[in-house]
Amino acid sequence: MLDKVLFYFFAGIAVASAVLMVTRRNVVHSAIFLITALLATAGIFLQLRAEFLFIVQIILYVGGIMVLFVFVIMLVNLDVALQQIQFARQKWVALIVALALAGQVGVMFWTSGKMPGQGLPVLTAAAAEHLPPNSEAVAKSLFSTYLLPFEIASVLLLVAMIGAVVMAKKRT
Amino acid sequence: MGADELVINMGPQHPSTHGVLRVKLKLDGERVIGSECIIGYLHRGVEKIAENRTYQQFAPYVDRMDYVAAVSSGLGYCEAVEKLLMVEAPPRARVIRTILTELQRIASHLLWLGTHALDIGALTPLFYCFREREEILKIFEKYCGARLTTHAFRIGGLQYEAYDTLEKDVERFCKDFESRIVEYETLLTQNRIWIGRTKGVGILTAEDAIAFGVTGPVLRASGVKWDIRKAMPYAAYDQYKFEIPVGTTGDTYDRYLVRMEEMRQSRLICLQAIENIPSGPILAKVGKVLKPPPGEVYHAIEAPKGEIGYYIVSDGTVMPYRVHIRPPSFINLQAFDRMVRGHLVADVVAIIGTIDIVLGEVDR
Amino acid sequence: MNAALQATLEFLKLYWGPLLCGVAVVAILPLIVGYIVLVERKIMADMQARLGPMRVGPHGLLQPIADAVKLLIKEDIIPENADKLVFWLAPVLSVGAGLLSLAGLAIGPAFQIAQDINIGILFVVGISALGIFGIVLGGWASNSHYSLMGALRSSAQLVSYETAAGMALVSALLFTGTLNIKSIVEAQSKEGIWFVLLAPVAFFTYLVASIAETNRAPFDLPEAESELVAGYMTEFSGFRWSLYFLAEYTNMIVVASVATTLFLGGWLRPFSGVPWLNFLDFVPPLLLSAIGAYCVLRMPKQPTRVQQLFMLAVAGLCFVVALVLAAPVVLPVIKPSLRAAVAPFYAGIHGGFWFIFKVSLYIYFFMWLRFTIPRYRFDQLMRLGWHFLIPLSIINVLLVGVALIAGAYFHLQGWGLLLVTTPAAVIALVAAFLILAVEKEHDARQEQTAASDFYAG
Amino acid sequence: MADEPKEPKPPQVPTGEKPASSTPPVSVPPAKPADASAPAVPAKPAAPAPPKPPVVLQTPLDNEFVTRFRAKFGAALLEAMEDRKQAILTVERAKLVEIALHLRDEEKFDMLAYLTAVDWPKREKRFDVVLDLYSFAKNERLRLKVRAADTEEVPSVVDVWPTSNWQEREVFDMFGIVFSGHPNLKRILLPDEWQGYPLRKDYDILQQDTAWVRENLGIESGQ
Repeated sequence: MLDKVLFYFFAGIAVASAVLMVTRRNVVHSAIFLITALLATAGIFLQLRAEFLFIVQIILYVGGIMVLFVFVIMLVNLDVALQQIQFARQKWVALIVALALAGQVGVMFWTSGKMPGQGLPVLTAAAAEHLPPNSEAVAKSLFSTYLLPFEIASVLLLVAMIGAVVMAKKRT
Repeated sequence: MGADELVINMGPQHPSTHGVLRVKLKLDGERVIGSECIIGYLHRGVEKIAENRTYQQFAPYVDRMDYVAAVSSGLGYCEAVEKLLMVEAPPRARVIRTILTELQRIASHLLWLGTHALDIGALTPLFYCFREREEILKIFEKYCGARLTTHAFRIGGLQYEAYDTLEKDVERFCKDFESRIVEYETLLTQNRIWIGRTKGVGILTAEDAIAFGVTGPVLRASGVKWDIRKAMPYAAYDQYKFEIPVGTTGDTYDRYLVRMEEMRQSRLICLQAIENIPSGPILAKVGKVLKPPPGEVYHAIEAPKGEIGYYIVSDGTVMPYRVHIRPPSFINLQAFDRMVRGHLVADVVAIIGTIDIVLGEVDR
Repeated sequence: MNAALQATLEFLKLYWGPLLCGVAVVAILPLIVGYIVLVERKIMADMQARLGPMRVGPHGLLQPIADAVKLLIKEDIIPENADKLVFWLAPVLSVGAGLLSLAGLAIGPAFQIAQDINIGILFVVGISALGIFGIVLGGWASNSHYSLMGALRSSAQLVSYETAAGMALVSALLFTGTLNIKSIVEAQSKEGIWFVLLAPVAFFTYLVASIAETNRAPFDLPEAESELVAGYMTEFSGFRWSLYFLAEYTNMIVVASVATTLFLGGWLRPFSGVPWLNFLDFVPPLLLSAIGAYCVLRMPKQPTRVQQLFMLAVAGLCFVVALVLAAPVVLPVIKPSLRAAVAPFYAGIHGGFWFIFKVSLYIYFFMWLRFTIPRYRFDQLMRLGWHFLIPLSIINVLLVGVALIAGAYFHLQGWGLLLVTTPAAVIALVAAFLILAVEKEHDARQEQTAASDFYAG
Repeated sequence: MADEPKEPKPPQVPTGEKPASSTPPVSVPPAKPADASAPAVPAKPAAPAPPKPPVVLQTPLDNEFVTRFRAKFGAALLEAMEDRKQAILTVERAKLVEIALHLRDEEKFDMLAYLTAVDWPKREKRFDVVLDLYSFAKNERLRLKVRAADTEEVPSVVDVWPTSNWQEREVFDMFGIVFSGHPNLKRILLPDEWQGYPLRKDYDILQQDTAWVRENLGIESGQ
């Protein structure tokens, strides 16, 4: 019961703020709604008893990436961005992408054989007592089952970082 | 990012512009690429007032210019008028004038040190400095009843005879003060952050300093060994031994060191002076109505902030025909733009502090 | 309908404790912060050869309340061109993050609001980092250059120092292998040695980084009053401003608590595992009795009757607390059979005392620094973060890891671990000096060229 | 302390002005080598006639320096005087910059102590612009004067001594003297909208006040 209430609460916030994020003219407001969306997602993780994911979501996305986002937004000239008409050229592309996504979701519903109203595939959380401490669980799967993808991702990020630094250095 | 220029208005209400100075800063990020000082918020038309007052009446007005070093401004004015009158203060008056002026120099430097350190973020030296400054102000109060705008001297000598324990008070202060300077220096001189914040900040070369007419500790920190007390001695400075500290690079740290050393030297002068205060009259014969013979003089003394000079033109009446004051703060402040370019916002306050301006004197 | 009611009741049954604690924290914390401010002002006054607040109550003891009243009834000014919504939201965000992160802390084995989360320390660190949005958004919303610069400085500073702080935490966590706050303290109790001794370099890095993260002097650039007037809170007044203030001090409490938990043995008494030092248990009650006695001694010197009574009340409070602290240690001495019965009380009460004591010491250190040294410049601050603290903390993590492996190899336990961690610390220190030397050389080379613009990165 | 001096040595021989206030009344001082002096300024051509001229303190100055100067600039030197041991040269307005450069570079008067003006409304050229120079090498002061009528512009010496920048602005602010070639000649101490030039002798002190009262309160000022 409580789980469901919490889920719909967080999901509602996430969806609403996602919509608000793309419709706001003011970039900083958009950023605030993006933060809200991310936090709501984190809430869903928590509701699923995935507290490690919850905190990682907050530390990395909200505390790290979004701070940089906001930081950069404040440095660029906002007035220019405000005057430009948004979605001018991307309108059709966006529409196609959105349709494709909707199709995917539909297909998923179709294949799982459950249409809305017939019991959505809502993940039910396991009771806390039965779970191993999930930071350990995450660590185990990262460093055993998914070691290779993990390493590849790490190297990729490293390359990106070095590339960014090099590009920034060259300019000055 | 292609940093847009940001214009920041510092002052006239800002915690660290030392009064009502307004600085328009043009910034690129945090770097200063241009500055403009806008002054005059405290202009009281002192020079115009002078033309409508008698010589004696005008004397208290000069105290209101550099109100943290009123004794020095007063001394400059009195001596300038004496020069115009071609009289000389008696030896006793001159020695007492020297003592009080040197105490005033210490007081002014203390105030500078406290506020300068506060600007750079060290909270505590301010209170230590005020503790000692209080002692000096007490001596002033005992001597003439006023602490800040003292009007301690009179044209031709002294307003008041020295009170009985003046020597003892000054001596006690000087004795204590030696260890107190060490106290300030422990907090700052060797401090890594302090050095980082002041070394290499606001460099003013000797050539620039002279070209901008900068005087006082700021000039000496740039390596020019020039002090009016030595170059053109006035009051009783020719009787005492003291040294002129000079800097090498002319950065904020050097100016700090020079002023610290100047306080020590002032202390030495005071100690020498109280040893032998000549007896005799304290006032030369100048008469009640001062009518200096027509002519003009310029007389400058070494105020704590630099050369304060008075250019007085007399037309033979009881009121000066024209008084021009050379305010050290006003002229030193001109070098601000030169010193601040290329530095960060944080350095701006350090540089304003290090020039040691008093807006009452800048704007007059 | 009935089911919903039942669920609500169920919910309340489960969560009434934390809810109550939450309300209590929100209600009491401003008062605590007020008194921390008072203590800070008193300490500052003492260091600066003056008295500090003396007017409201004896020795200014009621000053925080007067301040709070003043702030509450002040005019609430919102600048004309400010972004009203964000302006309203920002201080709340700041303070909310601070308060929420308090939930994860364990003040003694018995006092913890969010009991036993297995990501405890991450929760505290992560949530408290959200407070930065309050600062950044507040600075932006004020629509003032000073505020914006304060906000930019703040976010740049936080992002830089968060890394170093995180690395320092990792070094300590390596010893425990858990993120749970209780387990971390228990690990220190089991080893019989606090991690500050095992990882001194990490403690140092965390200390510096935590000062920077809480925007305290000498890293208080975002609100440097001599440069940016008041930084991000320039345009805030009255109660909104006090919310920022509350957030700043709450953050201080949080970082101090994290440091205490991880490095200083949490609620453990010094040398808790050494039986012959058990007399240390008598220190807390004696200390408080001494304070109470001092208050009684000073009482006759108070000028007015009200102040005398107030002084007496403070003394009484001290004595009561002393009594509470004394009970669990004195009773077993009188009647040994009671030992088992009072044990939980002992752990809770004394644990709480020691925890608060250590946190206070940590905060005192913050204050001490603030009154002693000048402020860094922005570029110097960034250089210290990126060029010194971050490399040092990364090196330290590696070294601690190596030391741990060596320790496991030699089967070292407790104080024995010092055999391997001390060399690690020494090497880390050598590395630190090397970094500094390289920095100095670099400085010498670029003496004249002004520091690079760190916003560009 | 690294920058402590060893000996309290003044830059050069402290000649020129001695203990400042110790000039005995009347004296035609045996001015030092380059101690240019000249008769006083105030009681100039159409001076406001001193009540009863007791002693003439302003004596013509003629020494080595003045001779050299005269040889170089000839007629540009209008007057060389000495007043209470202070050397005062009055020079041609148009040649000011040239003379300033010469004094700075050749005669080592490297610092401009101050720049100001004096108003003599009854004179034909009512303004004296006064520049006081100081030489570190000689430890001497030299006063330079330029006369200007109400409408005449005075060449700016900003390029010679940057310090004159604000001081010329102040003179412009207070006297309305225009300095040609000044990079930024606008009011400095007074607000931009100020009317008149307060330090002129014919400026009424109450002028601003009464005008303000009339404009803002709609009554006549009682002062």
